[in-house]
Amino acid sequence: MAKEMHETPNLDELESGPWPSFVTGLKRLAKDKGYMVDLLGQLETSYKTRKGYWKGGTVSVFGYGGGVIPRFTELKDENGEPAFPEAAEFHTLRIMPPPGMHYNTDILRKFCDIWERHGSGLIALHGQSGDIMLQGCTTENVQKAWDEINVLGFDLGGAGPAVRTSMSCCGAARCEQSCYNEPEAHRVVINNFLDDIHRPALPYKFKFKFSGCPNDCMNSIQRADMAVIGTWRDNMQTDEALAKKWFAKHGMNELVNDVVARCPTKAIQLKEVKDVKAGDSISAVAVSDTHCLEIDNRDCVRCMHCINVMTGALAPGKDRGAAILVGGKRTLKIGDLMGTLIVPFMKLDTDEDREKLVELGKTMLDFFADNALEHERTGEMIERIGLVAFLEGIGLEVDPNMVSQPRTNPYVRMDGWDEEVAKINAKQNA
Amino acid sequence: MAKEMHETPNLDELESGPWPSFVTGLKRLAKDKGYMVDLLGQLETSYKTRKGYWKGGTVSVFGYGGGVIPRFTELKDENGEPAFPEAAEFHTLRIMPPPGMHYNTDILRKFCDIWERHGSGLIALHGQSGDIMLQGCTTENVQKAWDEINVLGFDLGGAGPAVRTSMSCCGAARCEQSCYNEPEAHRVVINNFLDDIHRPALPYKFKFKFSGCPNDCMNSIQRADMAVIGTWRDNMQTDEALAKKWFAKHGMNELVNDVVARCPTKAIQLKEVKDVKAGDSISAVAVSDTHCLEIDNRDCVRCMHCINVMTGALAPGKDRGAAILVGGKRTLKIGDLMGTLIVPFMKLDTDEDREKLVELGKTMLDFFADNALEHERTGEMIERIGLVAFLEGIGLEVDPNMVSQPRTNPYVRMDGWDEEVAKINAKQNA
Amino acid sequence: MSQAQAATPRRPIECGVPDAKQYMHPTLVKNFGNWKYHDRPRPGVLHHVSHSGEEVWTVRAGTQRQMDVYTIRKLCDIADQFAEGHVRFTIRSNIEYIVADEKKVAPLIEALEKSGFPVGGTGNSITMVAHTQGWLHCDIPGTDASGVVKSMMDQLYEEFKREEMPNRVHISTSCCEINCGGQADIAVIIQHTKPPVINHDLVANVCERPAVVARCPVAAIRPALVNGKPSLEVDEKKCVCCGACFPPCPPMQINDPEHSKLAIWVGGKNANARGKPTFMKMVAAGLPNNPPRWPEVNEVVGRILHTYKADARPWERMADWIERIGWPRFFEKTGLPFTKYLIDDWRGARANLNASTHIRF
Amino acid sequence: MSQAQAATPRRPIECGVPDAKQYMHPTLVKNFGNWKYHDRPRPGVLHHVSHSGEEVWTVRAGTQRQMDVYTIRKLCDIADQFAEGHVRFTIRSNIEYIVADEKKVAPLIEALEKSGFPVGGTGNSITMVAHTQGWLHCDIPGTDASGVVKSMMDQLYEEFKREEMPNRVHISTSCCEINCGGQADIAVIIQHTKPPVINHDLVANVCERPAVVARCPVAAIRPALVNGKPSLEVDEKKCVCCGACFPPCPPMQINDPEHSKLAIWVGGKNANARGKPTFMKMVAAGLPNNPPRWPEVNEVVGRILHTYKADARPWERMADWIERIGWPRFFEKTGLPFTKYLIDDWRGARANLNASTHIRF
Ligand code: SRM
Ligand code: SRM
Ligand code: SRM
Ligand code: SRM
Ligand code: SF4
Ligand code: SF4
Ligand code: SF4
Ligand code: SF4
Ligand code: SF4
Ligand code: SF4
Ligand code: SF4
Ligand code: SF4
Repeated sequence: MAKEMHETPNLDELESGPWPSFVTGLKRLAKDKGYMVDLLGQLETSYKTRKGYWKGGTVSVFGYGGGVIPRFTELKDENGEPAFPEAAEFHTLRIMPPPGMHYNTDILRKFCDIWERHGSGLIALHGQSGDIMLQGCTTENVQKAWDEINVLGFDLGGAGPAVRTSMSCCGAARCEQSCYNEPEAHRVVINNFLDDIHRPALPYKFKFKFSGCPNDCMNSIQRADMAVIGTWRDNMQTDEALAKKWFAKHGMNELVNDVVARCPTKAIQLKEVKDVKAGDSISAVAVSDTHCLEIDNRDCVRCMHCINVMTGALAPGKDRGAAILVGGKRTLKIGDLMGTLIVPFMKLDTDEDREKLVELGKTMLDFFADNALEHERTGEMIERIGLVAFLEGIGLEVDPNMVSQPRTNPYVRMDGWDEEVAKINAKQNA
Repeated sequence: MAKEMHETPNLDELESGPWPSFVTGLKRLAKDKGYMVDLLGQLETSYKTRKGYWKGGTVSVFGYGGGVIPRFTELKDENGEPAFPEAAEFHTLRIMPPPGMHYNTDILRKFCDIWERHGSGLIALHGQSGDIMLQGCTTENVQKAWDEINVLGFDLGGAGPAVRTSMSCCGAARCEQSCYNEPEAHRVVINNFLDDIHRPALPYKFKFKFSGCPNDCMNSIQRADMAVIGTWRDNMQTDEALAKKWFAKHGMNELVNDVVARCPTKAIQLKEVKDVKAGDSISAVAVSDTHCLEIDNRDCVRCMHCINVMTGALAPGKDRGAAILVGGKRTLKIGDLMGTLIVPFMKLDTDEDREKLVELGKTMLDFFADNALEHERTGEMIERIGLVAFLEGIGLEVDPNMVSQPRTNPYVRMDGWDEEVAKINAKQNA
Repeated sequence: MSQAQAATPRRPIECGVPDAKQYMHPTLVKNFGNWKYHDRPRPGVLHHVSHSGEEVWTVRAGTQRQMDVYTIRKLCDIADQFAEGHVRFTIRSNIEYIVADEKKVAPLIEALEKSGFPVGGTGNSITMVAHTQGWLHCDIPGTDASGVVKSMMDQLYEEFKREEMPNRVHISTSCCEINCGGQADIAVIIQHTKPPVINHDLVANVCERPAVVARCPVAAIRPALVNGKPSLEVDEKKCVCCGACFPPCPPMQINDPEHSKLAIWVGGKNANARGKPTFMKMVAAGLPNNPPRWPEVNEVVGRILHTYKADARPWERMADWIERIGWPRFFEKTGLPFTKYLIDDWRGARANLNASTHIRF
Repeated sequence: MSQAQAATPRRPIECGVPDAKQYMHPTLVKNFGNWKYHDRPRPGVLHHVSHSGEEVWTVRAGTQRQMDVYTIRKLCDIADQFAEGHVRFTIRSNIEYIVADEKKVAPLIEALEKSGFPVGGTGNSITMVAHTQGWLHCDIPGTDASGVVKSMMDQLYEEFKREEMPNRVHISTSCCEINCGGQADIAVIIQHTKPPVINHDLVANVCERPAVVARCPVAAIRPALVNGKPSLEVDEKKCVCCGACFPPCPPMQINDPEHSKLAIWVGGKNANARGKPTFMKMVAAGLPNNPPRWPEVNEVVGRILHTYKADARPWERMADWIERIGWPRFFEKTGLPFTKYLIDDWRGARANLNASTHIRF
């Protein structure tokens, strides 16, 4: 019962070339679905006119306020009727993925079957926020598809002024750099904010992201309102066998130019074995019978570089946990923001540790809900009110790790200096 | 005819200790001058009450609008009469120094004699803007002192919304790093703006400063609206004899840690003599029979560090001149500003070269006079209107050396992109 | 709110994020948190060794992200036949097969490549481009996303399969200035060059006017009466054509087939490795929005990558490389024109100006 | 304008800046622009060698800057007797004697020191403090300058005469927040902590109200009628106590014996050597304005210098050192409290926050 295809000379061009073609995929779906024949018709029109033709609207599932991205066509003929009527509605369901985006084939096939039945058959793995995006569904079918997906144990993600779907890196599951249990932290945190995900009522969106170490494979520093990034407090670990193996393969030039010279703080030095320092803050490992790497961990800022290059030979310490940064976002209104460090370190080993993380998130979100302007992200809010006001609002103490440098201007009202100093001294003596 | 001294227990404390004491100097003057007895009286009062007692006013010399800083006492007794009547007026004459602040004893003695006759006998060498500050004079005597000083060949400096007195470093007179004729550039530029110095009519002050190299011994980058800082375009010069002498004294560790490792761009490398690269942009010098320093001048940013450490062994190139930065200032209103690079290089060898510098200064000052708000410095004006608008206003082409990085936000109106590209291409092909 | 409802609506089970362990490869579960080191036996393959001595091999392959169910089922078939039935996806829509037996690696690679999925994207390769919606689905796009990415990855195909770049290369594309694709070593983003064209008849019905006014970063929008109806007016001199007013007010049409251009940005870096994370910088603009293959964009991207590949030292990301050679040299080597538009004049612009005599000649 | 006039006023000769060569030491004139290198045979002495082979020795000595004519004449006597009749002054009010004959160096030094002028201030010493006016002459000072400097240099006397610091140390002091003393490795500056107290009776006569309103960096001042007279009002919640309103409007008394405190700043650097120039950062505040010797200020300055001397590597200026060890360690090692006031919240504050996971433990 194949519907006749529209001409798609532009899209056809995208079937050539070696990279997997989404057009070929769309055409394959169109073989069985008139819906997708018309979708191709509208997309080809966009390629011709260089215009988009979707508009939003309101579609949701029973019981939730968000999670569906509604799309209605604006490509109309002279009578105001959709030019490609079968594809007049093309909604997306955002489904939260498992942490680390692990699947077995069984569950993936189930998704395919449901989406073939009720939707377009087009699935994006994944959206930039991490959602399984089931793309292309009529208003009528949204609830049907959702009902079947929900019972698989999956839930809708965020959209609108809500807590959003989150991502965590592969981390502890397969990565030696992992500094905490990312999937568990991810799941516990997000599952404590389901109401804020499903019933959008915040000033604007709020994103959590989870990276297991400062390599930040989740780009969390720039794309999360609250970024949880693994790090460690004690000395780096070393493994002499792996260090020697690395050196044997790469040699002195690479050791000097690619490792030692690239340390941002010169914390890592090449030493002759006989000259190596001992001390509480020193990690040292021989790379040959004569030479040694010596790291002064007090100077190390945990950038990861040397560990990346010499994986296993150098490794994060044992006292692991995470740093928290707040306020990352893209460009709207004031320009891109990186997250700002507000917690240099917290342990994330136990359920209680994770409970503290959830509490911090809650405090932050409450403050955000009460203090942000409409359509203002956390980063913009902090920019407006100042970091100190934010810290006071959520009850955190200041720490010099929070700044790249102290203020360079005198424009501050500081009647309370003595009082602050007294507080600090009292705490130090306590 | 010594007037009786007031009690000065606070100031007396400042006579002890090894550093030369200004109090001892003031007391010495007070031996002959009641004027200074009373000055000490007022100053001691300030030390007691921790309050200042001078207010401004208007005092000037015939024909000029600025250059005198008037001071009238506000320390009055119960009848509203000055508490220290002889020192009720304590004006300062700002006199422009010779470039580099060179003097012979003859001229210094003449200054002393004049100031002993007409003023307090207190001279500051020098003010932070470079003036010889003749401090302490009555309204009546200002013109008298000035008449005698002027005929020595010295002129009043700037005050108020005017071009200000300038400073240039020792430079070519005694420094091997000098990249242009600082005293001459200083003199020619300033002497072309005498009207703007003597008759304050600008939106606010405007300072020129002249440093012979990027060491910037005149702090010009942060303290001048227009900073003229020497630099060079070609390859660094080297001297093997001095290089070997340095190495013999300091050894390999210092060479590596103090020179090579501190180069901000890694432009300088330690090489074995046999491995040294040849090439248009390479400067190389042996430090021993086996080892060599190799500098890739294309990567060198002329920071001066290696040259400072190994003076003579390494030296600026031969194609010398100056870079121009604009907009440095202290903190008022928007916070401290560093100057921004607007001319990466200009020759300053000949009178015509210096004429171009004067022209640039004039164009800049005209633009400033026309566009700055009242009490707005060049740096603030540029902050307000944008660097590009300023460059267009004074007719300079953009250059990537002007930025530490291109914009990181999309908030710019760029209809004219194609036109700009066409202009650049046309110029390159011309 | 029109609810897509079944006859008796079902209350949702608010189950949230599922436990990942149920889907994870069993060797990963067993060695969870216990990995020791990894290496890369060949491009596209990671080899992780556990403190327990167990090992896994991960084979990474590229996908088109926006996949039809047939493609997904084929990927599943391959997993079932050659790879123990488990997969995971990366943040860049690459698929990863994890196997506990080295002997499975070669046949798995063969099966993937035969089915058209290139194996690569690891280490210092050019991995898959981060991907947004575009004309296929978004309500505000100025261009397509899937199409740009397809044409780009066709061109970069060999670099995906090799590890020959100085360090990993992360690219993103975005179909409007919002840039859901994010900071990257190279980003391709729409840059509008004309103010929005307002359909005044619709504003009153469709737009919450105060919200729209508040959305403009340069305060160029003010409420106005047009033909007697409440509408909005744009001060075209102030407008920076960012399109921020368009999502909350679709009658403020910002997209234009001709004047919505593409800009190229370089040097974004989110990792903390070596220097701190850096924002990307605009280096080229005015490129035509030219479907279906955007050759002008691809030419510039290719040129930048080529220069980077030839000139950067090992481990230098795009940002590190440019920091070493300096911006004047970057523009010289890539042959890109440095126009006045690239000089920052936004808030905090000062920090991007050269406040020093550090100059490259 | 009250002109200080003679009977028949003389028109000024607008001669401008004099030619320096008439005052320069002849060997400098002869070798102008032809110097080859220099070294420092001992602290306080520079030895410059010309390409021509000629040499000069420069002996540098400290002065009190604000000098009485007797002091200047004594310095001249020494020049005439031991040093060929020429001197120059440095930007830091040190005096320099230039001699073309090495044999003159020792007697010259002896004569200077005997007369109370310490020889030093070169190379990696602590040189003279940059100096402003204070109570002696300025109309807006919160403290004195000459006095602070005298007490400071008494304490740093030995360091002036030695070259034992990691690199040169430049200090400045300033008697109000305007800070005519400028950026420095260490700066001591007044920091007011209470809003101005307004004498409303005087405002109308003395102050141009719009100009004063415009001067406030936080827009805390508004025109007001007080007791029926035009005056000004300060929103004390907004006011950051900077004192910028005081010079144009002296009835807005900002100085307060008790509440005008002293703050300490570190890490300013104007030279382009190594890294780009840097601004100084506030690290301590709330220090009492305690004449005649400001012991609390001297204690903190001494502590910072002591830590720097013990901990920094050769050629590290204050800013370079802190960049290496990091701010957390700076506060730890100096024992200074890091209070919330040190976290920037002014324009562009974002650039001063830690946008990374680079953390020191
Ligand atoms: C679908 C997705 C792109 C994709 O193809 O992957 C997407 C699509 C849209 N984004 Fe996004 N964003 C998507 C991830 C992001 C990200 C990346 C991330 O989450 O890591 C960002 C940058 C990070 C951030 O949050 O700042 C992002 C920054 C934005 C912004 C700008 C926010 C800002 O403060 O600057 C907007 C505009 C807004 O919210 O008003 C936006 C708005 C939108 C809207 C809702 C357009 C609109 O305002 O009408 C798009 C709906 C498209 C559609 O039809 O589905 N999208 N958006 C991504 C979500 C998929 C998912 O759920 O997994
Ligand atoms: C005398 C001197 C300090 C000293 O003891 O050496 C000085 C003293 C004054 N300065 Fe200054 N400044 C002096 C060099 C500087 C410098 C240093 C420089 O020129 O390199 C600066 C920093 C650089 C700059 O220009 O920004 C400086 C930045 C200021 C400012 C702040 C300007 C700003 O934009 O932030 C003011 C306030 C103003 O102009 O309104 C100021 C204002 C003043 C006033 C006029 C106070 C006032 O507004 O009433 C002081 C007069 C004091 C007096 O009684 O003589 N003074 N002032 C220096 C001039 C001596 C000379 O002529 O040689
Ligand atoms: C699978 C993935 C995480 C995930 O759960 O999805 C991942 C996995 C690994 N990353 Fe990553 N990174 C992944 C996205 C990222 C991202 C985000 C992105 O791609 O948008 C970043 C930050 C990008 C940025 O800075 O803008 C990222 C920055 C790093 C770095 C730091 C690179 C640097 O030097 O700047 C390393 C360290 C390294 O390369 O050795 C790293 C290292 C690794 C290691 C080697 C960690 C390990 O020991 O297992 C993993 C193998 C990578 C490989 O390709 O060789 N990963 N990694 C992501 C694969 C994306 C892809 O398909 O291409
Ligand atoms: C005499 C003087 C210039 C003048 O005409 O007045 C001068 C003269 C020299 N300076 Fe300077 N500098 C002088 C003030 C400065 C200043 C400004 C200041 O003191 O406020 C600076 C910028 C300060 C800053 O960065 O904030 C300055 C930054 C330098 C540097 C860069 C230091 C660095 O590593 O950051 C050098 C290079 C060096 O030390 O080898 C330098 C080097 C030199 C040399 C070695 C140049 C030469 O080859 O002759 C001169 C001998 C200096 C010595 O003490 O050993 N000079 N020098 C000034 C002496 C001031 C004093 O009495 O102590
Ligand atoms: S962020 Fe760190 S822990 Fe997570 S996958 Fe990347 S390298 Fe591994
Ligand atoms: S992890 Fe530490 S030691 Fe290693 S390169 Fe980074 S800062 Fe240096
Ligand atoms: S600025 Fe340069 S040329 Fe001038 S005195 Fe200093 S080091 Fe010499
Ligand atoms: S002058 Fe050039 S080569 Fe020497 S340290 Fe500075 S940047 Fe490096
Ligand atoms: S980048 Fe813009 S057009 Fe593309 S998906 Fe995001 S919001 Fe839509
Ligand atoms: S396009 Fe941007 S700048 Fe122009 S009116 Fe709309 S929001 Fe304002
Ligand atoms: S710092 Fe302030 S008080 Fe001191 S001289 Fe300058 S303007 Fe006057
Ligand atoms: S002290 Fe500063 S902030 Fe306060 S009113 Fe005066 S100018 Fe404004």
